[in-house]
Amino acid sequence: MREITVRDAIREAVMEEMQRSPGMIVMGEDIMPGAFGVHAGLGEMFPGRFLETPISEAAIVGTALGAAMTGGPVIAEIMYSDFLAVCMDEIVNQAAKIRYMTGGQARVPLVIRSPIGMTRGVAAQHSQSLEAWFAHIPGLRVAMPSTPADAKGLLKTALRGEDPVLFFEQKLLYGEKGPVPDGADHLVQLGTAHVAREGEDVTVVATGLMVSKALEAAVELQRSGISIEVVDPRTVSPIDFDTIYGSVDKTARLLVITEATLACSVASEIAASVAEHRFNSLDGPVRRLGSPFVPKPSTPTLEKLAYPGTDDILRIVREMVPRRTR
Amino acid sequence: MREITVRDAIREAVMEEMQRSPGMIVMGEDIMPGAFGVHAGLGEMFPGRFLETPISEAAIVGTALGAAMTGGPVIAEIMYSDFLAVCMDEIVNQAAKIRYMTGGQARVPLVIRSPIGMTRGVAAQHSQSLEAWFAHIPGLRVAMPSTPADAKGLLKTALRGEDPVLFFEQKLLYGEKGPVPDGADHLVQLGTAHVAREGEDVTVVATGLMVSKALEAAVELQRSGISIEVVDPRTVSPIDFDTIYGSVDKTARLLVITEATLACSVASEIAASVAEHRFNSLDGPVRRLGSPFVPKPSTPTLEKLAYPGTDDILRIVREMVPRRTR
Amino acid sequence: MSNDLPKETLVGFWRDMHRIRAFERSAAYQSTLGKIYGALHSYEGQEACAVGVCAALQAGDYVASTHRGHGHSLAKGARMDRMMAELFGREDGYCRGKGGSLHIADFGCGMLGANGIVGAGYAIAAGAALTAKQSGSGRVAVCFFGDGAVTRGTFHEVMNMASLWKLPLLMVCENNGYAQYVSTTETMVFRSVADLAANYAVPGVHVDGNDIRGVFQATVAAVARARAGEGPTLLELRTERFNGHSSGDPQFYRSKAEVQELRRSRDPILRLEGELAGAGLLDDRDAILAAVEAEVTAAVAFADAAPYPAAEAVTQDVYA
Amino acid sequence: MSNDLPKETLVGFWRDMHRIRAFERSAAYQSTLGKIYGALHSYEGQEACAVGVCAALQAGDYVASTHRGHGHSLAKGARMDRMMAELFGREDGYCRGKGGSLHIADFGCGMLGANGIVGAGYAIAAGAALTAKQSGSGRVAVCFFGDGAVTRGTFHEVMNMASLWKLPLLMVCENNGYAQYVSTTETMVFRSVADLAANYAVPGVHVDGNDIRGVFQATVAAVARARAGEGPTLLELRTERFNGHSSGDPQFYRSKAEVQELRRSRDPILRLEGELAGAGLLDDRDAILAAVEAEVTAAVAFADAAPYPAAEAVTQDVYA
Ligand SMILES: Cc1ncc(C[n+]2csc(CCOP(=O)(O)OP(=O)(O)O)c2C)c(N)n1
Ligand SMILES: Cc1ncc(C[n+]2csc(CCOP(=O)(O)OP(=O)(O)O)c2C)c(N)n1
Ligand SMILES: [Mg+2]
Ligand SMILES: [Mg+2]
Repeated sequence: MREITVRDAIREAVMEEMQRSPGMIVMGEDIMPGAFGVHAGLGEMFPGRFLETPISEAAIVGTALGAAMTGGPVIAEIMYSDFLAVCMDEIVNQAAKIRYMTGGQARVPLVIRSPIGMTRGVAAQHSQSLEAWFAHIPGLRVAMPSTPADAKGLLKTALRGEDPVLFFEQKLLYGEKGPVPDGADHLVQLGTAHVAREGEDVTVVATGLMVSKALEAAVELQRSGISIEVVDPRTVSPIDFDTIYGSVDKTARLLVITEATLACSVASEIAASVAEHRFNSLDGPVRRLGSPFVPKPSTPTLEKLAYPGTDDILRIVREMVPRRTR
Repeated sequence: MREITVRDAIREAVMEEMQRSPGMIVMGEDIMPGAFGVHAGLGEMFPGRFLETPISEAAIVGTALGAAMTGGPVIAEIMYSDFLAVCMDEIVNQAAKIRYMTGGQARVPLVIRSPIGMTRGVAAQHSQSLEAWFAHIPGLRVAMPSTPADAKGLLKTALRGEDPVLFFEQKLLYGEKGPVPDGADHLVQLGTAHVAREGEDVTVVATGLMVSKALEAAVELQRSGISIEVVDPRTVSPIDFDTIYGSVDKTARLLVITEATLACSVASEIAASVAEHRFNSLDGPVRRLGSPFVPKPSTPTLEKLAYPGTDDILRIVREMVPRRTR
Repeated sequence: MSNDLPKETLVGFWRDMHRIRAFERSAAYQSTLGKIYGALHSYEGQEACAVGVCAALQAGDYVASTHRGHGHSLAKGARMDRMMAELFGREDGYCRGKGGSLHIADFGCGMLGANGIVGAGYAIAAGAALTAKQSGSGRVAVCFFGDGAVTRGTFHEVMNMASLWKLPLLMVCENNGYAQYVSTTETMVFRSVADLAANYAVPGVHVDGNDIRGVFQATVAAVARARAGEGPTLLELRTERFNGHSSGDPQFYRSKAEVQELRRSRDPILRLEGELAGAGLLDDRDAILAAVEAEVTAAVAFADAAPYPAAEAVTQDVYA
Repeated sequence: MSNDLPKETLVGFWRDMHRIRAFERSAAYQSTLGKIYGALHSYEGQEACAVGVCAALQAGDYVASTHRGHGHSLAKGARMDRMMAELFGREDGYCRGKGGSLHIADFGCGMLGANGIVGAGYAIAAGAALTAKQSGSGRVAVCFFGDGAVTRGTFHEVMNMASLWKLPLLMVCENNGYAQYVSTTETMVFRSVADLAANYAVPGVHVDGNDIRGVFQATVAAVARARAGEGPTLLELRTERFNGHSSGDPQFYRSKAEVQELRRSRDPILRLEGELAGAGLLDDRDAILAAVEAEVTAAVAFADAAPYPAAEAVTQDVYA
């Protein structure tokens, strides 16, 4: 299969869905070439359908919502997901609720694409992972792809749906390559996890960038005879609990990893759900790994301490697996 | 001890702290008498210190923050906590982070008071319990008192601190009475749970309005020989895990109740933490009870289905306690 | 009176304003009977705004409304019985009882929803206007909002964007002088909302919102401009709120006399009625009133008879 | 040239602008060496704005800044060495390396912080002005912001509130014509920011932001008004951004020639220098330049020598 970057996979999804749906539009700041260059080259292909906006995120998302309710699909691009804090009303009080509040009258084919998480030194207001806010809210879907194929397939599915979707793109993954099926029919259903690596001893559930850290750790752990199963939920709302539960039934041990701070995170949700619904499958405590409960510092020496790393995964998994099974 | 309502307890806290700190101000919409009448009568006592604002929540919280950074203490009152969605940047990207981002230079004696949760029929945009959003964020404190004494004591402590505090007041509790110590020195430390009722069989952790539902259930369960211990964390950031763990060590069973939707909630956080740190104390799965994953409907027949009720507590606790111990 | 508009139009205005008022009074009464569960924000006093504006619209045009939205819905074409059923929280209400007064919507007639968040409607209306523009449908979108809502920053964000993109949008401020219990002269330093339009290279028009002819004519002009691709217009309709902010408001902040005087001198229905009667155009008066009364009675009966939604409805309509 | 201001003042302006430029150039160079980790937003071209405004302030006055904040910090009185150390991510930086360029603050000199969120500074400055007013301290607060930031609704929310409350606030727009890679003529339908003040019953003043005398004098007037309790002033300083938006911007959206022409004709430092030299006032030129150079060199040495924060710092400064 051809290998393309996450950036190109997203660009392809946008391009193909623009071709498929003549009513589709995209709005945002510096929309050409778009945040992290995702739209490069698309402007000329679709004249009048990439709308350059003022720095007015509340109006961007609100207008995108109104357009989606009456037409669509619509992509609203928000340059850094931290900026979603200025348009939470439009997302949570409006987009998430309009279908329910109107007794099912509204359809909302709206996708909010936004880069998330870690980058170099940009500190507390440009590095957060706030997906838990949205996963907390009924009416929203939340995607966090970790591979080019998933990025493309999930975005296309999101654009063909009628629910508002938060589509989070990990900044450090844009340049990562991976195999992506040819053709315009590659879809990935929201709410379906992917077992990124099979294993026997510990189920490691990880999202976004943390999937690659878990896979890195897996290789290292294999050397000392520990086999971990890496499950990537791909969407954090809904969460594919069946796949997670099935894996825990097999391994009897769970570690959940998130780049976000742990308190009230998606990792806590998964850990709590397993402890509630698969208590009897567990051989030991559920474990969680997330960022320390601090804003992100700028300086590199502290920054690396403010995110979970592969070393943390190795340490925790080794604590989890009793020596006899190694 | 004298019995006063939650409303009066909050009014007393505001009054006493206004007297104590001549620099203290209060800002918000319809500030006299304030949301749910909390400030009744205070305007004349403190001329020029209750500031009536336009309908501009972002400016209210941002201005309150700037005032707190340079003076304070400041209360910003936001009429319904759902409206916090329009000022999340000011709370999360600014107030929560300014101390850290400046390497400790900033102090932020800012309290955002806001009514939260259930009321009659006001539907999806006036009934949410979004405390988990704030508990997720380092740099914030989040209080959710369930009694007049705690409301007064926590608010006074919050106003004497230098960290931004979200102070959530359950609308249906304003009129509830309870004993409150006399005098201006009644303080309750943030991060200290209260054991609202001692018991042996199940630890029930509940916040806000859910505390009274748990206490109601406790009486009923006692009749069938089941004794529950009701723990009210009082603040959901920080959470007093010591008290919760201690109770679980005793009872070996945990039910966590929240009025919020469960996904990524404070209830999930508590359940996950217990499953992680007290796995070996547990005799059975942790259980959670929250609102169904739907926006709040207006009509009374559906509304009552959209919140957790005492019946749900009874059912779950009965499922948790094996017959032999009854 | 000037014979500016045909008799049927004027009499229609009068009837449609009456329908709104009769609906509001009936709803208020039903609320005292305990049949309506949530709070109500009465539109009484502002009827000429909704009716005058919506009379200048087509069925396919869009309206985004506010917490004070009953008048907008009725004027845009919503059925009174399904509205009453919504207030009663019934399955046959427009929103299956899930929205209630604060969220009534009838997408079928282009009414995109009342809104519980002040200042949230601007962008939704602009988005509908954007769809109209991109698709070339020729539709326009109207955003109703109160004077208090102008201090939300979203007003300015949308004014700028809508003007830049020349969206077919009408921004209609119903300036009733109050935001909840506070006179907006205390919270807005500017005295004219319409004048804010100039910043955005958009016409800003002052209209007496209780003069339905003026409202209608200003809207016709704004709609023509929008359909011609010339962009948005800001209309400021000066009007009055005859009741408290919402059903529970005892109005300590203004005197009974003030309200009585408003009801006497600033009633948009009485005003048109006087003009029509003076010109001998109200020969159908009693028949019309009887028909309105019958419609309201039927609406209440419909709502009373409608079932509450079944329990399973609570989890429906969250996702597609 | 007009002998409007004393020699020391004018020469001081010239020196202070130089300090900023020298700092920016040094930082840009250090960044290419890999010593600075995050992105930088250069203030080159806009020096007259920061220096002219801050020269009219007292030490106790407050400034809220933007992502393009180095100039504001230096002009308000921050030390160059601790600023450089902050960019280098060191413990001796103003923010212990935790803020970096985007969040430099020096509360000791009233600089309340750069800000990574466009449009977030307005209210913070207004709050500082509110403290000044409530306490009667006589202080004023300045909010610097870009032209792109005017389309955030928070601008209007704060203008209204500050005018209502007659806050001692200066709203200072540095209009450099761009928001990131887009000309703001494409995203703002209004051509004048200063004119927006009229809505809020506030003076709006247009100033050539590269004419430091004009900037200073306009600020002196606004400060006097603020201290007299007459409320806010909006200043629009028309200026130029000599570099790309941030350190990584290749500026595909404008030609090299355009930038060269700006640097030739619109340099605020060259402009003052020409005037001063023409009037024979720049006799100290070389000594001043040498002193600035020495300060920059010392700042880099200081930053180089400063330690990185210890690991435990990562969890400090979250709560009091
Ligand atoms: C963002 C937000 N802030 C505050 C409120 C509470 N609130 C509801 S209606 C209202 C007053 C609105 O005044 P105006 O816009 O003039 O409309 P009117 O009620 O006069 O029709 C307020 C403050 C809200 N619903 N949303
Ligand atoms: C709310 C928000 N939206 C978008 C951005 C991304 N951003 C950073 S600077 C900038 C352009 C700002 O332009 P302007 O205000 O004119 O300041 P200048 O860079 O020209 O000094 C943008 C869009 C942001 N930081 N915050
Ligand atoms: Mg009003
Ligand atoms: Mg600019």
